[in-house]
Amino acid sequence: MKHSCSCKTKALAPATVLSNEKLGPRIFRITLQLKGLGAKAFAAFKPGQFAQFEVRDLALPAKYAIPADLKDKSRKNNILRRPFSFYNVEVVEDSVILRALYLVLGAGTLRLSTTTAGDEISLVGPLGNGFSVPKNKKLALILAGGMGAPPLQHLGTFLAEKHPEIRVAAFAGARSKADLPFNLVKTHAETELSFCLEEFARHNIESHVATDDGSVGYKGFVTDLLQHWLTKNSIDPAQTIIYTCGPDPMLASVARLAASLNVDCQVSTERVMGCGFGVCQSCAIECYKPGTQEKIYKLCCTDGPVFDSREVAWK
Amino acid sequence: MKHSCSCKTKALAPATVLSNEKLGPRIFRITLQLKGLGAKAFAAFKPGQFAQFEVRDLALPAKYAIPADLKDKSRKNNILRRPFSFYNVEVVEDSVILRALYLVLGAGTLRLSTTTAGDEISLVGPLGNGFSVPKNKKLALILAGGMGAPPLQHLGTFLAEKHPEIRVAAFAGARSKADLPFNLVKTHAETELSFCLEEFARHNIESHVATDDGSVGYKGFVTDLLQHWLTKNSIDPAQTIIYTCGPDPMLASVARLAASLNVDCQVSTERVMGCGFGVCQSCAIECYKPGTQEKIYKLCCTDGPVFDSREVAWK
Amino acid sequence: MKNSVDISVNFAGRQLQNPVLTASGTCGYVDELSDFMDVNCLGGFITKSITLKPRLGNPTPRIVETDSGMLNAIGLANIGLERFLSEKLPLIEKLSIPVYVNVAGQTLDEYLAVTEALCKCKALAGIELNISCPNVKAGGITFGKDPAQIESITAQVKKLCASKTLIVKLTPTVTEISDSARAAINGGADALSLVNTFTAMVIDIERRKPVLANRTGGLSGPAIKPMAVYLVNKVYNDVAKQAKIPILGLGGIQTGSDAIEFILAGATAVSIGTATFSEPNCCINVIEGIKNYCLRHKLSGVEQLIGSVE
Amino acid sequence: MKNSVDISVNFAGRQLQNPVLTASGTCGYVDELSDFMDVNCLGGFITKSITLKPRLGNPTPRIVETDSGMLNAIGLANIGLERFLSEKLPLIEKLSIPVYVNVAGQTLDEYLAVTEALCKCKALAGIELNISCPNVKAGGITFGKDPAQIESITAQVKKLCASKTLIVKLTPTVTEISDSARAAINGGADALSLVNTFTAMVIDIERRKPVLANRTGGLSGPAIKPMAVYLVNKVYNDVAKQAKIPILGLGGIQTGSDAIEFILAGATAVSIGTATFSEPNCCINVIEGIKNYCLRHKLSGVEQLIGSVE
Ligand SMILES: Cc1cc2nc3c(=O)[nH]c(=O)nc-3n(C[C@H](O)[C@H](O)[C@H](O)COP(=O)(O)OP(=O)(O)OC[C@H]3O[C@@H](n4cnc5c(N)ncnc54)[C@H](O)[C@@H]3O)c2cc1C
Ligand SMILES: Cc1cc2nc3c(=O)[nH]c(=O)nc-3n(C[C@H](O)[C@H](O)[C@H](O)COP(=O)(O)OP(=O)(O)OC[C@H]3O[C@@H](n4cnc5c(N)ncnc54)[C@H](O)[C@@H]3O)c2cc1C
Ligand SMILES: Cc1cc2nc3c(=O)[nH]c(=O)nc-3n(C[C@H](O)[C@H](O)[C@H](O)COP(=O)(O)O)c2cc1C
Ligand SMILES: Cc1cc2nc3c(=O)[nH]c(=O)nc-3n(C[C@H](O)[C@H](O)[C@H](O)COP(=O)(O)O)c2cc1C
Ligand code: FES
Ligand code: FES
Repeated sequence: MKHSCSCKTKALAPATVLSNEKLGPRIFRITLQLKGLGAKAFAAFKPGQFAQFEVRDLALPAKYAIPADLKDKSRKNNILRRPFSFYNVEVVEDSVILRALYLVLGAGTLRLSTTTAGDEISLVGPLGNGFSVPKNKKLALILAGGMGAPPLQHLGTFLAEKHPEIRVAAFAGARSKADLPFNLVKTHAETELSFCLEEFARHNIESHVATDDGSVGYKGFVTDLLQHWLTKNSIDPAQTIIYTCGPDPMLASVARLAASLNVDCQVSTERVMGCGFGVCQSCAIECYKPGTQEKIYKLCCTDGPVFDSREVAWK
Repeated sequence: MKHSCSCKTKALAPATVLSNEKLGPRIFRITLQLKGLGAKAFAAFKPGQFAQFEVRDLALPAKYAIPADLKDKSRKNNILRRPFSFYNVEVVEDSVILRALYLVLGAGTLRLSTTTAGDEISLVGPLGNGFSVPKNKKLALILAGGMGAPPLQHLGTFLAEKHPEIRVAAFAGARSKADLPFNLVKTHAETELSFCLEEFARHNIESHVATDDGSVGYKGFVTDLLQHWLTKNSIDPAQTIIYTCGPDPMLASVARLAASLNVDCQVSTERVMGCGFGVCQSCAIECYKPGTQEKIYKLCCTDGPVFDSREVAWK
Repeated sequence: MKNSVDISVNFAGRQLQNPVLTASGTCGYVDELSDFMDVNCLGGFITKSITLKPRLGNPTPRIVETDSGMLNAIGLANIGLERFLSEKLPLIEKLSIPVYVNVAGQTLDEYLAVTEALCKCKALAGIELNISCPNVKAGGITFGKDPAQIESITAQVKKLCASKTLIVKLTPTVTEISDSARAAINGGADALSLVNTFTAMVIDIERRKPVLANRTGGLSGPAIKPMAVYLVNKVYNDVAKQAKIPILGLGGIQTGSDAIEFILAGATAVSIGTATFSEPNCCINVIEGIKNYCLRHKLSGVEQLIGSVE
Repeated sequence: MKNSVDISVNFAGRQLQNPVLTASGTCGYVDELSDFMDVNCLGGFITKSITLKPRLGNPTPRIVETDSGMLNAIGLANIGLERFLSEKLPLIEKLSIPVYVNVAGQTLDEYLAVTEALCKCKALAGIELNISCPNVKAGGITFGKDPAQIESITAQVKKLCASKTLIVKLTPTVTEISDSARAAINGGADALSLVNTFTAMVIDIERRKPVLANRTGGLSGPAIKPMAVYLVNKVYNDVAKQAKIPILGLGGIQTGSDAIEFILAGATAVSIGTATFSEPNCCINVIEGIKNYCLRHKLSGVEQLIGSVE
């Protein structure tokens, strides 16, 4: 809850859309470019941080192109920004290139989905704390659930580049193959886990896939997949850390698993956000007062979105 | 005020943008295509009728591209449609092509200005009564003021094609050359009126230009230009009709001139419109009860937008 | 999945084929929207306000768009009782759906005179008493802000239309809407309609004058929906549920989802106002949307939804 | 054209360098927005509501977006008086602009205790009395709906802060806001702030539950602006002008034009709330917008505009 830093680390800046592609029925990938002050601020963007996108002035898709279940939702005139993570942030000369994946869920993301190269979107960021890498870790286990993937992909790249001393293994779960926001690559291993993720493989990070319906990879939850992996790999709890992002129930079960393994665990959470920078108090997240069982609220946007899994009072 | 016709003459239909070009600093030309039911209804579109455009779901221009004086206005989330006339309506096979000119004045027209080929815009129309051609007319004098031009251009084409018995002369006025929504063509006549309008010339309609600042054509009001023309051309009042569209003060002065000449005159009016089809009562226009000096309100959208100039109680 | 469902509702003793009606002042007298929809497909029709004498209404501008809403100060422009009876009633007689005439006035006597005349018309299902119009100098909302006056005018009107449904339309701009509702019910209202518009103002900063010739107007449209839903839910819980008096909910409804929101909050039926201006067939789309919701949720009808928000 | 203009205003005896302040609960305690703007450029700062003890606030979800607006039911989450004094006051002391602390409470005693403590702080210009929060079970709005209670609480608070500016923040959800205003003025208010949020509700139709954990919330943002402008104008004309009590106008302001609209309606200064969430430097843009308007209209300042709508 400390807000005493007076140096300007955040920017309100226009970004130019370089591309916005439809990857699946409701999944899009957007690439943005920042220059000037925006580039300056976002150059320091850390994995797990996020930005607030202005969507209010963007067009909706044509009526016939709006999925039936979103038609009524699409009638809302938005005023608030929408928070998104990035799976890749790259400094290219004097500009910063941001890459995000997003799921179309309502009016805001429908609006975002109509932008095309050359359009301008106003961003506020970088926001939030981001993941941190505690000293003396030798193994990082990354668990991504559904659209929790982007910040963890960013983290994977970051660890591969900046922390070669850390071995990384990634586990991605989704409802089914179509919901997996990664490129699947067939591996040579002839097991039920014979797919890995191109995004991690690229950095020589081993990766594994689980789907609820078994349409690809392990059939079951990503936590079960991790436990399966643990039967074959021995870890030193003190030198291991789990990073995870996904729906709350998954985070809670990863937190329980981490606690049972006595392994550090950082969870990246999501809450409905009015501002993203600590002034509206909308994104409260129930936590324990350090060292007690007393419940307090922290702010997902400024205290988080990344928390130590022991801090959060899971439902 | 009769609404007893139960045949469906109006449609609520999506139109496809074929093109949307910037002609001047704030003037755009948009071309739309209707198919199916929309085409069916608009095939009967008469000069002077209009359509209601849905603008709420369209994008605003990027912030830097919004003129300073419209920045604050652009923050409004629209819900109402916006009324526009067409300068050309063409049936092409099973589709109808509509061509409009519009001035960017606020949030709605800013939104319209961002549409590009392939976009969809919802239209309601044809609305209003349109101009009519009384029997036994031999001369039609068309007076266009500023953005009142489009319906009169449409009328000019209509008269040339459907009423060869009527001689037409067109007079267009604007604040200055840049505000004139027509293509100027140099004529051979070496007078101060040495420009005519390509849109009318194309149909062998003589045309004349006036600007308040004299930047092109006659320096002064378009009514003065007409009076100037009348000094050189003799007319038979009973066989003459004036058609006009433009700002209210201009319409009032044309109405006075017509009355003094004892010539029939149809004025196309504009009012802020909530619906466009007679249910909201927002577009009231003060008129005289036929044959009396008693004032009543008529509706611009259904009783008009075209009125006999004697009906309207000018301010 | 089944593809049809019965969404009829019992509204003050009358079965409506669906819970969607027009809102007064936004859909004309009867057939103005027939180019865009078949009026006989509606749950019911509520006419523009009728006064004893024709009213020209206020000078223009009479409306101004606001963020996700609009102000109107039409000033009850209408053709008056006499022309309504001679010109509109014959058209109403041809309709198969219940029609409620919205009644307004400047004095109690005017309300009573209009009610008396209308209640003689067999073709009418009832009247909607407008004691909540913010845009006229006398009458209208002045009756609707004080519970004692609400009760008294309702009782006197009800005496004259005992055989017809009396809907009382309340203004939302009071400290305690449940007091207004209770007063109307005590006076004999068969149903409540809420809400009318919220008084508001837009200033033209260049001319330094109010945009509307009437200075102020009533705010309607999506902007007011969350307030209207709250007020419907409050009146339902505080008063209407126990008194078994149905609520006609309105304020910013654009979609089937919006209508369901009002029904969950406690409305038995809903009215579509401002949305008709941009989408003249909105009522029909809302009816379809309600049906789809029921099918998707495997409901046998909408009545079980009324007031069922937890 | 000149390119600078003095837009300072006299607000309850204190000269503000410009008429733009933050709105309580939307801009933090003091420096949270300093990444986006220089707080010392504002006309003044109004803090988040402070209560005697820290408050966790309501369970989540606490906000939901609506058409051109949002509901909040934060429930006055705040760090409490003690931490405010120890952690925030030192930062406030470094500011060069007047800071007003918004005070809330569940009981009269709580209001008085917080006021008493704050009024000892030299660095504070005054307090804004929040008797209009719709999102807490006890206190808040319950004091603010009844003129007698408004007058009484204002008088008791004023006794404790005689040397400071007392702004009383009114709720718009009353039948007659001028009665509230009169009561506050009779109680000794030095300024009025209007409006707080409008009570409202959004229902999640899939879960058939209110979206907000608190069921209802307060509507803010552009959706409410025309109602807020009306209420400011009404209070100005009915009460404030004659009593020479300045109004702090707020509700949906996003632009310089919006601020001018409130000033023309009768506000001496304005606050920016919800707009800060999407545009964290909104206050600065509004200040620029006001300056540009004055330059364009060749005005020597803004004070001549106050209440000057025809
Ligand atoms: C820190 C952070 C990072 C995020 N990163 C990404 C990302 O990289 N990619 C991505 O696709 N999405 C991400 N999200 C979620 C994204 O912000 C929401 O999907 C988006 O705001 C929905 O906007 P909408 O207007 O389309 O839908 P709305 O109409 O606002 O909501 C549609 C549905 O989504 C739910 N929803 C809305 N906001 C959130 C939220 N913040 N968290 C969870 N559910 C929500 C609503 O309850 C509703 O059911 C992130 C959220 C946070 C807080
Ligand atoms: C029957 C009819 C036909 C029209 N045809 C055309 C046309 O062919 N081309 C064209 O450019 N415009 C035409 N207009 C005007 C056009 O509808 C408005 O310019 C448009 O609605 C402005 O929308 P906006 O949201 O951009 O501006 P707003 O923010 O709504 O308004 C901006 C400014 O324009 C003024 N204004 C708004 N609506 C009208 C109106 N209906 N009449 C006059 N002034 C208005 C406002 O008072 C304000 O000062 C027509 C209007 C009518 C009634
Ligand atoms: C242009 C207009 C005219 C209206 N006229 C009337 C009227 O004559 N009588 C009445 O009771 N309500 C009238 N209303 C109020 C509506 O019936 C309705 O209560 C209100 O607009 C809220 O619903 P909405 O948001 O769906 O429009 C009018 C509303 C508008 C916008
Ligand atoms: C998230 C949020 C929190 C608020 N908290 C407070 C508060 O603590 N005290 C208070 O007096 N008003 C509070 N308000 C009300 C605002 O100060 C303001 O009166 C209202 O939002 C209308 O202004 P706006 O439309 O500019 O936001 C809050 C508003 C919002 C949106
Ligand atoms: S989103 Fe506003 S405080 Fe976190
Ligand atoms: S615009 Fe609605 S009646 Fe004319």
